[in-house]
Amino acid sequence: MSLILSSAPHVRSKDNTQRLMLNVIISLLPCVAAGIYYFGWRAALVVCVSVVSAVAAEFIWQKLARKKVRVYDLSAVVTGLLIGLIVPPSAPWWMLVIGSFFAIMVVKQLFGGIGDNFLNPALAARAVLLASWPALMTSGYNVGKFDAVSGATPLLSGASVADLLLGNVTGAVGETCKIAILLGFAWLLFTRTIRWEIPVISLASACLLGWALGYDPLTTVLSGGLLFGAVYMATDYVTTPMTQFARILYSVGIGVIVVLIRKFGSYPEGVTYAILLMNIAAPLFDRIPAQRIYGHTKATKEGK
Amino acid sequence: MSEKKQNVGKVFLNGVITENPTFRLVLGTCPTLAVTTSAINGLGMGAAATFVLLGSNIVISALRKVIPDKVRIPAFIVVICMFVTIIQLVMQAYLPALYESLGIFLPLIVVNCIILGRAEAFASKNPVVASAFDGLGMGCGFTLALTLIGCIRELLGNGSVFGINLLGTSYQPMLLMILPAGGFLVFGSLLGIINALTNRKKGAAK
Amino acid sequence: MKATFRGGVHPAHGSKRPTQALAIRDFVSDTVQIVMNMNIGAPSKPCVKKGDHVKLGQVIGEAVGGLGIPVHASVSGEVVAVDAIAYLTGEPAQSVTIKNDFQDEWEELHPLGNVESVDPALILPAIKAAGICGMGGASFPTHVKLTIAPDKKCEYILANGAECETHITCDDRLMQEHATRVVDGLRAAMRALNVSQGIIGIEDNKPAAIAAMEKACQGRQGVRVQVLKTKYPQGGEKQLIKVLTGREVPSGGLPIDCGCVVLNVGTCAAIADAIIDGKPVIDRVCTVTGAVRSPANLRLRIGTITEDIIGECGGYSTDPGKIFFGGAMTGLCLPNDQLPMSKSTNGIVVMTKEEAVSAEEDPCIRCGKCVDACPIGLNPYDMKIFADAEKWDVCKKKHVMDCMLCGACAFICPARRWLTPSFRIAKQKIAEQAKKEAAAK
Amino acid sequence: MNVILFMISCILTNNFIFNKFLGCCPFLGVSSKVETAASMGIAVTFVMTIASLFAYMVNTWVLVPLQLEYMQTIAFILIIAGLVQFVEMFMKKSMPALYSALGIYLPLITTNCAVLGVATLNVKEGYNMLFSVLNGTFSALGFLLAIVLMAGVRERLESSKIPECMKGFPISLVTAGLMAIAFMGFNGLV
Repeated sequence: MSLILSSAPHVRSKDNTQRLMLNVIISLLPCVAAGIYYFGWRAALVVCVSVVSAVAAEFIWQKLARKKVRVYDLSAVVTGLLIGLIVPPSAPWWMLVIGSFFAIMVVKQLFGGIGDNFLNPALAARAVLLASWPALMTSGYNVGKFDAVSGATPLLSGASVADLLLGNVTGAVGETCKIAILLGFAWLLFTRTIRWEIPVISLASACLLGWALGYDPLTTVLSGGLLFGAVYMATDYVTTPMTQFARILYSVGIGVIVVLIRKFGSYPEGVTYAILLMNIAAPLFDRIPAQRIYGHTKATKEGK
Repeated sequence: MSEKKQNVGKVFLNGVITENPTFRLVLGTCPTLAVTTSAINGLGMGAAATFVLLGSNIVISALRKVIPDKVRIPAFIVVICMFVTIIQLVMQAYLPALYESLGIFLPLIVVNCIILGRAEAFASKNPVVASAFDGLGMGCGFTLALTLIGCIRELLGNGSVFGINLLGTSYQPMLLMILPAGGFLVFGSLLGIINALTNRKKGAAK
Repeated sequence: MKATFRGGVHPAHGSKRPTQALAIRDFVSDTVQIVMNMNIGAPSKPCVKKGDHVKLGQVIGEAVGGLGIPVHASVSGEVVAVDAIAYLTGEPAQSVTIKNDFQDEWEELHPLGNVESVDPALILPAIKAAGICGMGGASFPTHVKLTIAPDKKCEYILANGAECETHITCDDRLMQEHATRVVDGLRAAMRALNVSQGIIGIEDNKPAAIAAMEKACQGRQGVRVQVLKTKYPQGGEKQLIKVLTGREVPSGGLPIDCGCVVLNVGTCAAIADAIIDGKPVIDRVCTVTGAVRSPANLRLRIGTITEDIIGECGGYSTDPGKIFFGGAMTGLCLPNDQLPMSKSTNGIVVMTKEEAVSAEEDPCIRCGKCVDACPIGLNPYDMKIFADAEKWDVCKKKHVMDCMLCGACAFICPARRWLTPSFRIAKQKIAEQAKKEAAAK
Repeated sequence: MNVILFMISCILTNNFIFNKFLGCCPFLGVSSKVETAASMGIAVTFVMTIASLFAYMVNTWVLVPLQLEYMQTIAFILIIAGLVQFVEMFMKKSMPALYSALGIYLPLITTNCAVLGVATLNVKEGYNMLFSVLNGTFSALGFLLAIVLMAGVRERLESSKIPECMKGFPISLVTAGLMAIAFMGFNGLV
């Protein structure tokens, strides 16, 4: 009889990396569907190109670097999907390919692959595209149902709450339909893939500051990419702080910077940058000793 | 290092390749990043720095036995400063456009670690001719690196090299490349690629 | 109110305990092999030799040193071997193998009578003489635990009936079937230390045990049952103390440093047996489950061979891949099924080949689940980085010594990282280092 | 209000590192630990504030009246070198605790191009005394912010599986590039 000898524990929870990523993919499906409904076949194309090129980038890098090919962990699929959902529906294919390759190769693999990137790859890719081809990234929303609408900007202030909720406004492929995003959020919470704190606190702080600066609180939350960013981007495991207190700080930071950029900055939307900036600050937040360790009291410290 | 006869050709090549100040020693990063938005700026900056390096190396080497050890660093800086002021005035007079685009990085050659570094490490210990070639080599290495980075950034960010359009009018320039962030990314990636190539060479040699 | 602590996990296997409804039944095998190092501390010294006839309950190993406990024959019969055995942990130890004559001829016993009327001064010696050590798995000698240093004061004695480990139901059944014995043992310990408060903590997934214990506590002085939320590691000593008394064991200290002593309910029952009947530890309840044909809660004589126990449970249901003593979160693996169980073996779990394969370590995705799960409040991902780099001093600074190796972080980790095993090594290395430094001085 | 906006722009929008490439050498060289990075940043803030003030005074009251503007560079670098020496001595005597924390960074500051850069910039932009000093202080605070954030990220990178050829300067530069991208969010904030 040959028995396996190993150190405890002998059971593991069912959630593994692949499964968590799959949960995220499932939660993004409503957004993809809404994008296709509003923007037509272009949206489907945009998402497909992004996903395929992200996976290809991951595969090519891991082959070239002679690393274990880990495409099966689905993290590249998630990155590709996210990129496809945060660009305008008319984005040209080469831009998506460059974005995906930048996200996977530069932002993720150069730093050591899954788990080692310090920025959210999809958002960093969006920031790069926005800086490189500002014209292409800030126009070209008028496809599909919005063919006839001209001159609309993603942060349309005149839209009604119902339109905002349903996604009956122009915007990036997946960011417009808030109901789809909320569905995805519910799924992520239900499967315990993410915690509620980061989205809720960042939305709440944006809401409060927006209100203080004279915005309508509800519109603040529902317009632009804030909801999408708060649910899918800000909660990216790899780039968020690890401890509870640091996570709260991080979430508040996102909400505040978003509103500040919207109000004072030259970009119409600040979600991308707000989250990237907080990603950068996350390692510092993690240094704050937030959790009290069992059995460590002031008395024991002084005793030493 | 003792004052022995050095092969000037070797000294020159050492500066250009073996100890390339930008790619191997990673000195003088500020101008490397700041002025390389186009190939011509890179070349201009490189040339200016080469002039200063050459001049300061010659003068410091000539004066190396006169300058007291204690005040050598301030003395070096004054010498360097002199040459920087000369090149500033010359450029302002004859190349006003380049002078404008290099901006404050021209006077900042004074605090470029390459120049002070060579003065300290080489010129103050070696005869005039060797120092001159060291300055020239280092300067050329610096110029080469700056021009290369400038070419890449200009090509990607503007579709041209030295102002000559290479990629045609349908090319959509990647503006990021001529923004500050692009400088960091291109320089970092180039360093990585050079490291990878040298590592491979080393591996092959073994 | 259901009390609980911060952190923790819910191992899925914990909810499925097929043996919860099975009554304890006796099993006596024809040979037992009793090892001499069942306790933390020096192994006992065998005092019988091959060919001797021993009676049930006769001392066959003498206590050695301050942490030593005597070992008793768990069957009557002939000693067929006294030899060394490589047991689960630590150094090879002596063992005594006895061929059972099935006469169950008892050694003369010295019962002390009712726990409420016995002279408190006689309780501790009786516990020591009965060879009782922690039955929950830690196997710390009970009489040592109950010997309080003069500068310390014990205010609470806590009976640990949480049984938060996966698979195991022996304490659950013991509380259901022998509730009075558990309370008697707790009372004896309380009287020995002149403590007025005794709390029995039980997780809320054992309603029958809770009911039985509450009934047994009625009319007893100073004892009560506290229902706990079902969560791993609710039965960890530190967590139990925090939940039941609101106190915390100081880092690096013992429960008594915050005025508490924690006894497993099985230990309580053994104390009651020792006082009321004068009976030493010759058997214990043990859950046998997993890939066996008919899982069971068995009352086993100490030293019963694993193979015999599996046989009693109908044999393996499939080719076994892994066998471990204890629950799946902290259990110790067996190299083969020829080893005997000991006083602290509360469960024997057989895993199939498929279940037994341990997953390959993936890169950490920094999900933070380990931080949320740690019942101590440590940062496992952070400690793991430095444990992998073998920077033990940094690990120490990150408080790896406070880690109780409960396995919650490793259980929850989606990247299947071997967190707990790394920390076990780190703790060993740091302890070795400290020993070296002490020796150098 | 103007002043406040100016301060914010110095820290965030016109960040010395991510926007102006001033002080890159210490930014890359002294950013492997958060504590040392913070010390360096504080020392730089200290020197840059005083250097801005002195450079302004020398320039307006000495160089300009004497029509010696072409001597600017040499004058400024001498001021800075002297100042650093003086600060070092002063600190050693009167603030030994601070000196032991920052002392080793002070000599490095002489060749930090951010210091000479801010003095030169002040003249070039024609700032008055208040704005010169503010520019010095708050640009330095921007440097402090950048170097501390960088150090935080780099500490994290220490345990990352970075490809061999990217270790050291290359990955630091790429990191800085990505951080610069994120800082672009502050564009037009003022």
